[in-house]
Amino acid sequence: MTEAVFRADPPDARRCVVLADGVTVVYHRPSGLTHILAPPAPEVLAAMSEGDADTGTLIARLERDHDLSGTDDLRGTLTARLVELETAGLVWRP
Amino acid sequence: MMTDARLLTRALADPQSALALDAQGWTDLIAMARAEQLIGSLAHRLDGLDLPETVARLCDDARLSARHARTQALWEAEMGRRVLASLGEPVVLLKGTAYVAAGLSAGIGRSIGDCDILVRRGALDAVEKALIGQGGWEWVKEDSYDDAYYREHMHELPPLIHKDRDRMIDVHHTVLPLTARPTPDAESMIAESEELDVSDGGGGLRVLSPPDMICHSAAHLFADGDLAGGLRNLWDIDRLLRDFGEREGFWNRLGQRAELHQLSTPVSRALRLAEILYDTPVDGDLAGPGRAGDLLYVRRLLARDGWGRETRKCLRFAFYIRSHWLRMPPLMLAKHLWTKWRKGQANANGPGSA
Amino acid sequence: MKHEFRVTVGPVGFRIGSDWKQPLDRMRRLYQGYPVPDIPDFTVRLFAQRPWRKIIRPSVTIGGDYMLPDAQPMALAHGLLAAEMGMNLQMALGQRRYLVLHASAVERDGKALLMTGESGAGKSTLSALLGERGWRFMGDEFALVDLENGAIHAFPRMVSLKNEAVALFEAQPDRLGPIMHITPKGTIRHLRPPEDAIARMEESARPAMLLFPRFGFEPAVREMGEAEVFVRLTQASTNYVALGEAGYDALTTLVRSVPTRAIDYPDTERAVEAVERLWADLG
Amino acid sequence: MTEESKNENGKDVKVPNRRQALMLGAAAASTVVTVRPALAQTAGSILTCEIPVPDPGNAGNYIAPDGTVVAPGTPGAVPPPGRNLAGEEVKQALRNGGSLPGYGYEQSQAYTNYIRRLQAGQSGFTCYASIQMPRG
Repeated sequence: MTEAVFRADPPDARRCVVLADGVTVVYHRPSGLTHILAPPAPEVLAAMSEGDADTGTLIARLERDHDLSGTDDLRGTLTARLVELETAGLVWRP
Repeated sequence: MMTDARLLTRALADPQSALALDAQGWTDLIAMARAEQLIGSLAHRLDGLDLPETVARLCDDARLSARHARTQALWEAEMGRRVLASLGEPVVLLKGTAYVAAGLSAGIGRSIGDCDILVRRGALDAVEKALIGQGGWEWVKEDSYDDAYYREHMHELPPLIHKDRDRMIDVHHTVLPLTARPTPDAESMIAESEELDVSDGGGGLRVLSPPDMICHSAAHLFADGDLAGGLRNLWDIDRLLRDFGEREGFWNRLGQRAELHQLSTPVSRALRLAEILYDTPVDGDLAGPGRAGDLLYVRRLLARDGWGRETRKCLRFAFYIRSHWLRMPPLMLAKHLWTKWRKGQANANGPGSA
Repeated sequence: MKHEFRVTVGPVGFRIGSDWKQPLDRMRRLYQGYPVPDIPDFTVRLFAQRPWRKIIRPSVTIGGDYMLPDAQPMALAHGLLAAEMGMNLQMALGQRRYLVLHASAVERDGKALLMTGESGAGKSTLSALLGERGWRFMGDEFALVDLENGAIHAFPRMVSLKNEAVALFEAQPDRLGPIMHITPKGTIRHLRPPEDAIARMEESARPAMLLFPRFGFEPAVREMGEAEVFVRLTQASTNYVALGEAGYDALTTLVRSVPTRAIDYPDTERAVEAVERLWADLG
Repeated sequence: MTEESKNENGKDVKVPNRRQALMLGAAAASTVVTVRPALAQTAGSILTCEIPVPDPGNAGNYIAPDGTVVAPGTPGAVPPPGRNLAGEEVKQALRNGGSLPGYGYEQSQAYTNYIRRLQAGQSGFTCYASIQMPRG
């Protein structure tokens, strides 16, 4: 369950605008829905677009580009983000 | 002579004919097309013709709306698929969603409401649990779980609405109410259904076979209320028949399936009406000879004026009574009409003006 | 239908049919001089649900190209309001050419000031007042954002003055419709926009400032984060979701390019002052 | 622009010079909000809706305490309200469990139970659905 693999649409399935207060407004073409994403959801989504990933792979990708040392429960937090993105339809289990 | 929706059916069947309209004619045509939920289909038929400026603009807008409807419908189906995939049950898309998902002409410009899916009766509980448990759907009404009426008499679960997207899904296990007299073989429809092309992760959804699609559409044309939305349903049938009619053995198969589903009469009538109103090429043997009643159906289907209003109230009411006759066993119907008559509430205006 | 009236407001043509003459006569008087469309964008129908309701306690049902089921009929005395609501309904449900914002708008030097907020916030009254004081009135209910270039199109229908605001314009009876008491929206009186607003209704304007006014509070001006503005505008728009990507483009552009403030004010005079001051600073 | 090419400061993140701190926050914190159509609110501000009890097809019949439609005079059932109920008053009654203006407790219970049982396609269903819709 915790090691479920997730998939995201390719980057061109989305339009993203970053607003002045750091929030990203995403237009998701397959659904026609607009989502408002607060960090780290946009970064997670971007990392997921590189290819299917479980939480471990996702952590590796994020650590490559970001300093994650400020978070204790990396796995639990990122799994929660993935489930949230899954509910919104931005990632799914293939 | 009052205008009727012949204006609309003619424009759909032969878009060139609309070019002769004056400003008032266009105004009437647009109001009718909107009222019959055919504006998107009409806009696509008129695309590329030399239209008055306002009409061209309204058609652009209607095509944009239809594109949005298509995106939303496909997305609801996809979200349903993601939740139901693990059940390993066939999930068959119905009506508008099926037409756009299968890339059929009937889907072009079509307005699409709820997402309708057909599953095996034995799978209902699991489907219901998955949609509510993981999918984020919820009953439109709190007490639906105990809603014996739906479960015992209807052909679908009580409606579910998605809590974030505000979109409804109707889960059917047969295609007509259980109290209706024709009893189409839903299990066989599922067995003969066809899997949609598997694109990236899109596998697992199905649509009815071409003959069953016609059967289902015809069943709905005549079983739904007082033929409300009939011109749109019949336009679906026209488009489907044009897509399938040339296929090897299609008409034969349609005849067989209609018989199996106890839908031979509605299917034949649908073919005749489509031919009359939309010039649909149909198989003469299957359509059968015209019947006197056909003209009443035509008059009822065309009962719409240039303001988009329903006309021919008495005829509409007759069809309303008839629709109850079809839906209820005779004893139930007699009871129902008796109560109405006793209360003296029946009036030519009241019901059916949904 | 028995009676018909047509009118073009801004870029949108309407045809209104009615079972009764009275509401349309009132419209004819207030909308005198507005253009008349030969092919309207939308049809509105005012009709009696039952034939006898044309005469006995007549009640007006609002219908048209786009309708809401279960709509509550209105008294014939409120027929003018019913017609206006019917037009609003078509815009809210059917408009796909523009991003429709529930906002009032006024213009000066080719630049538009938009005012939005919950109903009762005073955006309508404020726009009407500014329209008398050197601004061009563009509309009190809907601002139409062009999906191609982001310009604001005017939609100067009758101003719907509510409750206390009715008294502000009593000196100009020629421009006023009948007083309608106890409507679903309280006491309502319609006001014909200023003549220049009607004459120039085809002129669009660049959006230059967006305000969220709030009536009945101590004067205050508050900056707003872009995310808050974005979310509030999606909820102030009747067709944002339906427009898909085009709506997304128009709204994100608007939010990122137009300075926005929330302003509180205790009375309309102070509001006008605050608007002028902000306009001088930001507009 | 896509999120691959820009981060929140508009700078390139694909090949970062130094890794930027990314605070993941708490697991329970919500980071995704979906924009909903504002139609119901708009519709509410434009029109008010109402619910006939019972539906016109059953006019004249009584309402049993559980909300079912029964023959006139059925013991325990109440007569219909005689007017359509406004969406707003129904909403209040459903929310607070109180009575509908102008009707006693038993009548109000029967009517609200009837309304709870409305099915899609029946008169008043859309109105009921719109006042039920949770809005956030």
